Amino acid sequence: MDLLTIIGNITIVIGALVFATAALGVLRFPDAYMRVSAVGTAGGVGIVLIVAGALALQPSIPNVVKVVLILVVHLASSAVGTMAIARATYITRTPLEHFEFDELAEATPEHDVEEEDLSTERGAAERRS
Amino acid sequence: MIGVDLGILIIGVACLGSAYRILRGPTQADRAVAGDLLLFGFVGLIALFGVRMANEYTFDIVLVAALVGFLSALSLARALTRGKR
Amino acid sequence: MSAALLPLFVAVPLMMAALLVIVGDRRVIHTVGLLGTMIAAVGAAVALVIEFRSGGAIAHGISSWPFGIAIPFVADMFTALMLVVTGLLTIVCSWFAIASGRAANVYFAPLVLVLTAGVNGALLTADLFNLFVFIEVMLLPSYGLFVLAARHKGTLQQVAGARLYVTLNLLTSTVFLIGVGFIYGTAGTVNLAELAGLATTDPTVAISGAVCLFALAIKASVVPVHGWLAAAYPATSPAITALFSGLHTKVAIYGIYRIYAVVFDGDSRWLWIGVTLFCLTMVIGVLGAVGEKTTRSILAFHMISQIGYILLGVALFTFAGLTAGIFYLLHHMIVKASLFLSTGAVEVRYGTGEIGKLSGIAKREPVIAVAFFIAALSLAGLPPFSGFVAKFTLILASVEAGQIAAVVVMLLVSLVTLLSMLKIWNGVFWGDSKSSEKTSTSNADDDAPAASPADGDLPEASPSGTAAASTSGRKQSVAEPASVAQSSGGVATKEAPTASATRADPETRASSATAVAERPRIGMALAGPAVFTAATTLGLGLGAELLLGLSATAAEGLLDTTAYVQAVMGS
Amino acid sequence: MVIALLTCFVSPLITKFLGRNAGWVLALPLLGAAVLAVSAFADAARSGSADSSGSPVVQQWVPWMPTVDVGLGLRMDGLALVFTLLVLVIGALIMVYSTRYLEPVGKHGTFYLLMTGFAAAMLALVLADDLIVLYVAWEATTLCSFFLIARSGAGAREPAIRTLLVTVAGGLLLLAAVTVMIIATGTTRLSDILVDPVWSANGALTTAVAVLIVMAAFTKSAQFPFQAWLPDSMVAITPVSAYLHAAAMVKAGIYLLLRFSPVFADVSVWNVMLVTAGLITALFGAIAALRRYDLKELLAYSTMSQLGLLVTMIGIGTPEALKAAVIHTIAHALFKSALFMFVGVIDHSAHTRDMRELAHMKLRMPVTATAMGLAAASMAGVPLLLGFVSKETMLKAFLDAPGPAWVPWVVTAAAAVASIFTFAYSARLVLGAFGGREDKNSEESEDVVREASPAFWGAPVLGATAGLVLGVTPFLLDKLVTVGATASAGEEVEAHFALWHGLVPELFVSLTVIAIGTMLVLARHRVHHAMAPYDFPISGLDVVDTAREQTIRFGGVVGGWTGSIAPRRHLSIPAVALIVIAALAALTIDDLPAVVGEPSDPLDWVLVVLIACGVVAMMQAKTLIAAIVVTGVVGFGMTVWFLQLGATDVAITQLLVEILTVCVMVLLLRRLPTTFEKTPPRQHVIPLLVAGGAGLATTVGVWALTGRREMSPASEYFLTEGYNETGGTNLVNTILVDFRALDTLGELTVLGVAGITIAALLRARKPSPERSANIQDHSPLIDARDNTVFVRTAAKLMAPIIVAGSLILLLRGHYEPGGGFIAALVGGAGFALAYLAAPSDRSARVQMPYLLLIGLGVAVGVGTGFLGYLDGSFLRPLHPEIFGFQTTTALVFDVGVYLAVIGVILASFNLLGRPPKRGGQPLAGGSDPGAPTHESEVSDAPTAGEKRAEGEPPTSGSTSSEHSRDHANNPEESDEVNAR
Amino acid sequence: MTVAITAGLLVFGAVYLMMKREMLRVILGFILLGHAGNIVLMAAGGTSRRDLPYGSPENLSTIADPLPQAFVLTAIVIAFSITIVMLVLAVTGNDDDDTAATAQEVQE
Amino acid sequence: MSWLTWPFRCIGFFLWFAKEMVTSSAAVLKDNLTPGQDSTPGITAFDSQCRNDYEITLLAALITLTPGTLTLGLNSDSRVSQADVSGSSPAKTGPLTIYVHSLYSGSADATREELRDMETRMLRGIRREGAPS
Ligand code: NA
Ligand code: NA
Repeated sequence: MDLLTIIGNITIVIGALVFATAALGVLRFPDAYMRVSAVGTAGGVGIVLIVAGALALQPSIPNVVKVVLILVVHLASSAVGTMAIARATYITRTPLEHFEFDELAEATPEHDVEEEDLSTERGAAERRS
Repeated sequence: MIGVDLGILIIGVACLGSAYRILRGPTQADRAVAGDLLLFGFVGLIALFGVRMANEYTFDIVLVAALVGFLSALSLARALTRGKR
Repeated sequence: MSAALLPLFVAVPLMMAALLVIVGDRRVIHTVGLLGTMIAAVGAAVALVIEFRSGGAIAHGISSWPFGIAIPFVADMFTALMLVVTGLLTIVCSWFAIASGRAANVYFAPLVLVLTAGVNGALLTADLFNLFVFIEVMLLPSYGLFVLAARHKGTLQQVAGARLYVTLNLLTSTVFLIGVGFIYGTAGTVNLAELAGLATTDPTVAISGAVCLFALAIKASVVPVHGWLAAAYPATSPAITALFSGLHTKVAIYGIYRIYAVVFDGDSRWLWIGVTLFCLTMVIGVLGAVGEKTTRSILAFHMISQIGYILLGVALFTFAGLTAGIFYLLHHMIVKASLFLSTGAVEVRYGTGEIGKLSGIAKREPVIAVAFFIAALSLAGLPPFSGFVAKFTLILASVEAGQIAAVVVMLLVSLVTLLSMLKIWNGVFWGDSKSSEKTSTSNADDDAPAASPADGDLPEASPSGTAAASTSGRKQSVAEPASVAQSSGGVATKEAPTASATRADPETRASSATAVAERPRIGMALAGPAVFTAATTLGLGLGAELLLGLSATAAEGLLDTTAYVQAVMGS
Repeated sequence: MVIALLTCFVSPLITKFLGRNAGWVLALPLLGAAVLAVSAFADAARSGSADSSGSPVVQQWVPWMPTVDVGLGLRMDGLALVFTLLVLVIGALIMVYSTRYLEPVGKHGTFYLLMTGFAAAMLALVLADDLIVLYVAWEATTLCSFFLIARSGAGAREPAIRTLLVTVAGGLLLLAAVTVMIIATGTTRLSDILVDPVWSANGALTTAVAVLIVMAAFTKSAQFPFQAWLPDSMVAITPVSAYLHAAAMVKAGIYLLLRFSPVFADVSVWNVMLVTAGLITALFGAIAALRRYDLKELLAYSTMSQLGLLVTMIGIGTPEALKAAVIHTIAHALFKSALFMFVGVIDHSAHTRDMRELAHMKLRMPVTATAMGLAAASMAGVPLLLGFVSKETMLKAFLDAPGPAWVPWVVTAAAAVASIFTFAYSARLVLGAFGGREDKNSEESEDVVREASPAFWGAPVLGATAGLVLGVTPFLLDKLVTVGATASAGEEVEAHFALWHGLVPELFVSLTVIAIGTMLVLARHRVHHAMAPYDFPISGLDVVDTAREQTIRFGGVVGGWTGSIAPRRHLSIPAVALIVIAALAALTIDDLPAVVGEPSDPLDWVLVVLIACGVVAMMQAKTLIAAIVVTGVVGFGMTVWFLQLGATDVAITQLLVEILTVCVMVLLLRRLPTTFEKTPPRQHVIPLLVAGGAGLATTVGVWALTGRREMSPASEYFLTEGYNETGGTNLVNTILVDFRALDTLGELTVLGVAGITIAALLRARKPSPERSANIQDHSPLIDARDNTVFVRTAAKLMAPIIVAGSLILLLRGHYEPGGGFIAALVGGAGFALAYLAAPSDRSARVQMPYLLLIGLGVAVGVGTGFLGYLDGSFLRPLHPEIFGFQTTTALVFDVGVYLAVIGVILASFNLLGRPPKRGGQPLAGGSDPGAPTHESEVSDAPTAGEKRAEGEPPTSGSTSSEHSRDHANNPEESDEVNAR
Repeated sequence: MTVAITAGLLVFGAVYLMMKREMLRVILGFILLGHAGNIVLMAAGGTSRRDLPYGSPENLSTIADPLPQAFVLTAIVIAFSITIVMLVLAVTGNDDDDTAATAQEVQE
Repeated sequence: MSWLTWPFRCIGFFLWFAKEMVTSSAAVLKDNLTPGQDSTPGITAFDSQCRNDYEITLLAALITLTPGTLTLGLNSDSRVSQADVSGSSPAKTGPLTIYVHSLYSGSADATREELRDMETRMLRGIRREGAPS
């Protein structure tokens, strides 16, 4: 077993573990925003590591080119895709269950905040305190 | 190749976790984000199963899958807002 | 005909469909392209019939790949007859669709042509997977045709029917696909010639083939998987119901005949299943029919019943049985279309097919009435129409095969068939014509002239007769000099619901402001298809020998598949 | 004979010119045919052409359906001659009568057509030498009867239908008999069948056929228990009643019985059934006739009764009885048709035929009264009339009836009772018509009814007179009855009739009958009162009607089993059926071939578990988004499965299809509710059971039916020869574009048509309105233009990769994973990205002429196929060298595939994802306030590019600009134009 | 065996979903059924040989059967076409999909 | 001259970002693997100095890729209004506001500081002319 294979295997396992943390985040974080946050990172990076590790197992010039493309596409797409979901999460009034500060709510016109308050009682309570 | 098999198992378990979140919710956004992660996981699985089978076109598929994963994330976001951009 | 030309039965309609799509919305070109292609196809099919008049088969491996690799197209008498009749039906139904305004859009002609390509391909192919593909090629345009309507005039019922139709057919084809998979899994081939007789020796192939046959049975609407057809078919327009009744179920039946003959070699061990199921199909179908309340749902259930008769032929699997079955199949395609088209013409013009809402049509529309009655009697199996020959030969075959129970069922069912036909006759064609007036303007499907005057693609809706005649989609107004001559008010008043033409019945005048003059409203263009098919059933009854002889030749080809198999092997 | 058959075809023409007087002309060919028939028969008798029993025969045979050995066989023996003359002579009389019966003006074309048609059918029936022709003619008479009854007005419809149902039912029994006889004897030829040895050899068969024939004849001749239709059918006009329901059609059953008498006369079932039913009918009819006020109805019951006697005679089956049957048939035809016609005359003149009303009138109709009296007397069996002769013959036959000693007594007694009643109702008929009544209030209305014109009463008088003439000189009928009875007996029968036979027993019976009959007539009022309460509890009509209604009701129930238009039940039935098939297969197949190789890989289980979770999640999903996401899970799982099974192309395709499906679903999701409906837990049980069974069946099926054979020959060919034959290294792709290009052609057609279909669908019906999400409208994040910037930038980054990738995949498809489908799907993904990245639906850059692309795709595909003919076969790939490069037309084919796929994807995005044209929707946008209002969206302001696109149809090529001209005045079509 | 179980699972889910009332679930059921059909086709070629069918392979005994792959490709695309059609049907006559819709969801 | 150093600046930024990834990953992982939540989640409005779509997208993506931070969306109102005030050209010159969800930064200002640091490094790394003004 050559070095590249070993590196590849190790990278893959690390990537898988990073990915697993994302899954863990999705399972354990208390609100949707935190879950999205976890996915954006670990989902992107974990897969990148796995693909890189896979490249180490099947090294060839064309594959290197393809993997570079994959890295670019995947990092861009996972980040952008996650942001799209994050924004959608917010504008569809998904409650922000935990927060210490919320400058977005401050920037939202009052009457809309009122509406939001109705939908997220807990958020309103925290804001009052 | 133990790493590959291990990777497959880890990702597999992680995917099951995401699946749980998809069903459980509680918000639509939770389902969407878990779905997104799940699809990422499948990109990883494709890569790993591909190298494991010594499929010389593994990365072609992964490239396509990355693109597709992107589209699915965007679609999920669009689904959340019911078409509102 | 050179066997290498057989693919043209598929290629030419497809190409024409593509060209018409490219050409865009020019109705004249569409009409000419559609009918021209269909007539050519029928002509070629007739040539095939002549070629096979003493039996035989021709085959061609597409792209000239070797046997076992190429997808074979093969034709024998059975194929050729089916090609002729399906082609004729398509022409007749297209004619009706054009006359009823249903074809007045950019989609109709291409969809029908693709449907034709699919039907022809399904009839010609000797490769089971390719059969799956062609069934899909038939189905996709059918989904489109099912919902065709004037802009935004599609009804909820139409969509509901389409849902049922699509899902059932998808289920059917997926089951068929799985069956094909099993056949490939067990036999290692999907080529009918290579599969010949395998089901008799290898039980795993037999069960795989049974899955395929079952799928086709769903498609053919055999009891217990029959209900979908009766529910779905009346939901579309009359022209399309007629077209589908002649094509879809019949291709499935063709498939059952062919596969059972070739793959199962007519294995007599399983025939009792067929006899039982098909007798049940006759009974359940006819009972369903007699209980229905609209003309087309009655007719749709009849289709189920008659399918039992048709398939009994293959369940007997004797020379007489197959001959009778094939004759029945061909006769049924025509007579069923005739019934759908005559009641459809009434439905189109009077806006409803509901029994009780219509009456007295016979007095006003004697031509349609006669056409309907001929077809109805033919359906019930009364002489001297083709239905009699079909039923008689089938009963003869059943008696010969000792299936007395089947004979009893057939006799009883034909009595109930008559009963239900009389129900339509009594409910729609007899009686005072006044009650039909009220429904003629409201509650109308888009086919009806009264649907919407704003509808640009309805020929009848045009404000004046002259303007109407000048637009491209209005062939039929020109093509009915008889009715134009009869009507003093010209085309415009003829269709206009508030026309102030003379009213025969004073009571009508008093009761309904929307009443229409008591004179035929169904022009020859719209009545023509029904009359033509009714005449055909009479002709096939009196001149039964022609078709009977051809059916016998076709039956021989099924009884002894050597010619078919040899042709494929040599292709 | 042909003349008579042709008469019906010219009758409408004649009627058109002559109106009701056509009957005069039409009577001539019938009489002529009668003369011809007699002379032909006489010729035959002279020339000695005779059948086995020695009676002369005239015959002809024209093949009709040789395949089933059916020919238009006509054959006239003695029996046929009797009936032929009956049909023709009575027919001629009726035709003449009709000229005055019918209204002077009116449409009588169908009447004469049907009457002559009936005559022809009846003639064909009695002359048929082919069973099929016999049956056809039998049914033809039924149909003529139906129409003739039905055309008598609205009230006649129900009777017509009832009559039709009963007689058709009988016809079907006849058909059954016919087919059995044909199969048993191997011929359709009646004359051969009658002498076939099988009847003596196979008792059971003979009995079965006898029963069928008897039943068929009973329905036609209105015998118990099928008698009810006959009085019911009296709603028809009198000529019809006289001809069909007295003289001719009802005699068809008698003919049939007489015809088959030689075969079945020895079968006890035959005798028992005929005699029993005949006597019951005779008595029932006679008694019922006594209770009727309507003259016509009375005659109908009388007919029924007389037919019962005839059937009894045939049932006795002795030569004497058959002789009686023949002469009574003749006698009955004469007097009964005459009586009907007279009733018609009265009806016409007095405008009623109800005795109770006639009682108040004075009928000054001496000729009618006299002649009618004669006919009635004949019916009553009064001496000097033909009816007396026939009744004497009958009684003689009954007295000599074979079998146990009690038989003659019972039969004769019953016949005598029936005859007594006959006498009574004959008198009642005449007295009812002309007798008036000792009514106290007769001064109330004393309408005087005068005699009708001679042309009107001429025909019936002729009939009545014939009864008298032949009654006085019965020997004139000797020859006719001899040949007739000989034919029906199958042996030589000599008939000698005379007015006076001496003091034979039957004479005493006759006299007794007349005596008691006279007493009954004298005491007729008392008799009538005595019988009044005895109404029959069950009417035959009710039975028919009830049967009909119940059948219809039961039919509704049966239809209701599958009545739903919702797919669920219809879909579950096949699933259950599949389980049954699997179970049957499991029972049938005992040994399976061994499994070849190791079909599983340990890591397959990861996929099994993932897919299991996905499937369960799909079943559990309560929101649409969750369902769609987990559908993606299963789809991706399938992708990995395909990869795992060495199917790279399939995996890529699956992946792309999966995501495009999700994209389309999301387009539609906004029009659907957020969550699925909740079903109570117990409603899950049956679906779970069915689904579980189907799943198990599938697993067992796959396990048993796959993986148990070596590599298939085709597979071996592709692997070894694929590259050599096509030059392609991607063997899957070579199968797609070279070996099985036809499949692919079909597939690309399917795709293209899907695009056309959704266009048609959305044109026919607007999609349901959008439901907006609960959007935080005033959030700083709401601006779509700002917030799509990330996606747009990413899309810009990916666009070159997608375009290049799509092209590379297309070009390399023959060698490496790729090909038209995959390439186009990648391209489609690019369009999806462009769509998703756009700041508004309207500005999404997916507007392309999708229908044109679809059309081009299919055209290119088929066109490549045509190119193949250059090398001798459709779709044969060519390998031309272009600029020194070895190319293949398979690539062109792939381009076709590419175009079609892109077309359908674009169709989806354009039709589903973009708002409909604002200017192009006068109905939707103007008059329909419920239509989706995209304008409300902040960021939806059209861009410069959009304005151009909306203002005018895109001018992509000359075709579309021409369309815009075609539809300049029809803005509704504009989005369809855009599509091209 | 793994393939057989997968097929069974897919059919299980497919039939269950097809018996639901909402068109969308029925469609999802059909998507599963399509997968099942495809996996059956793959199984029909034999799942013991899984190497890629490219070029002119030397050792046939490990190469996957390319024919079912071609079948599946065709079937996938056909199923895709029909799925789109069904999806459109799901939104053009949605009276029976309305049950879960609340009043505010429907844009007036 | 600055474009000569551009590739090195790029790589330098990339390495810095990789380091950031590791450290913040560790924080998230630790929080996830230990019981309870010790996060201080909140949303911060961050006025970006990015000048074009590419820069803003990259910045947003990097924020999202960094464990613990997530870009929620973008608002250009202040930009537009500024352009409106000037009344001349529609060119957008004012700051774009990015809304960032952060988990472990403690406060909005702390988040802003971290983001500003990252943005500066990023712009220095990717702009050919060097650091932002
Ligand atoms: Na069908
Ligand atoms: Na992050």
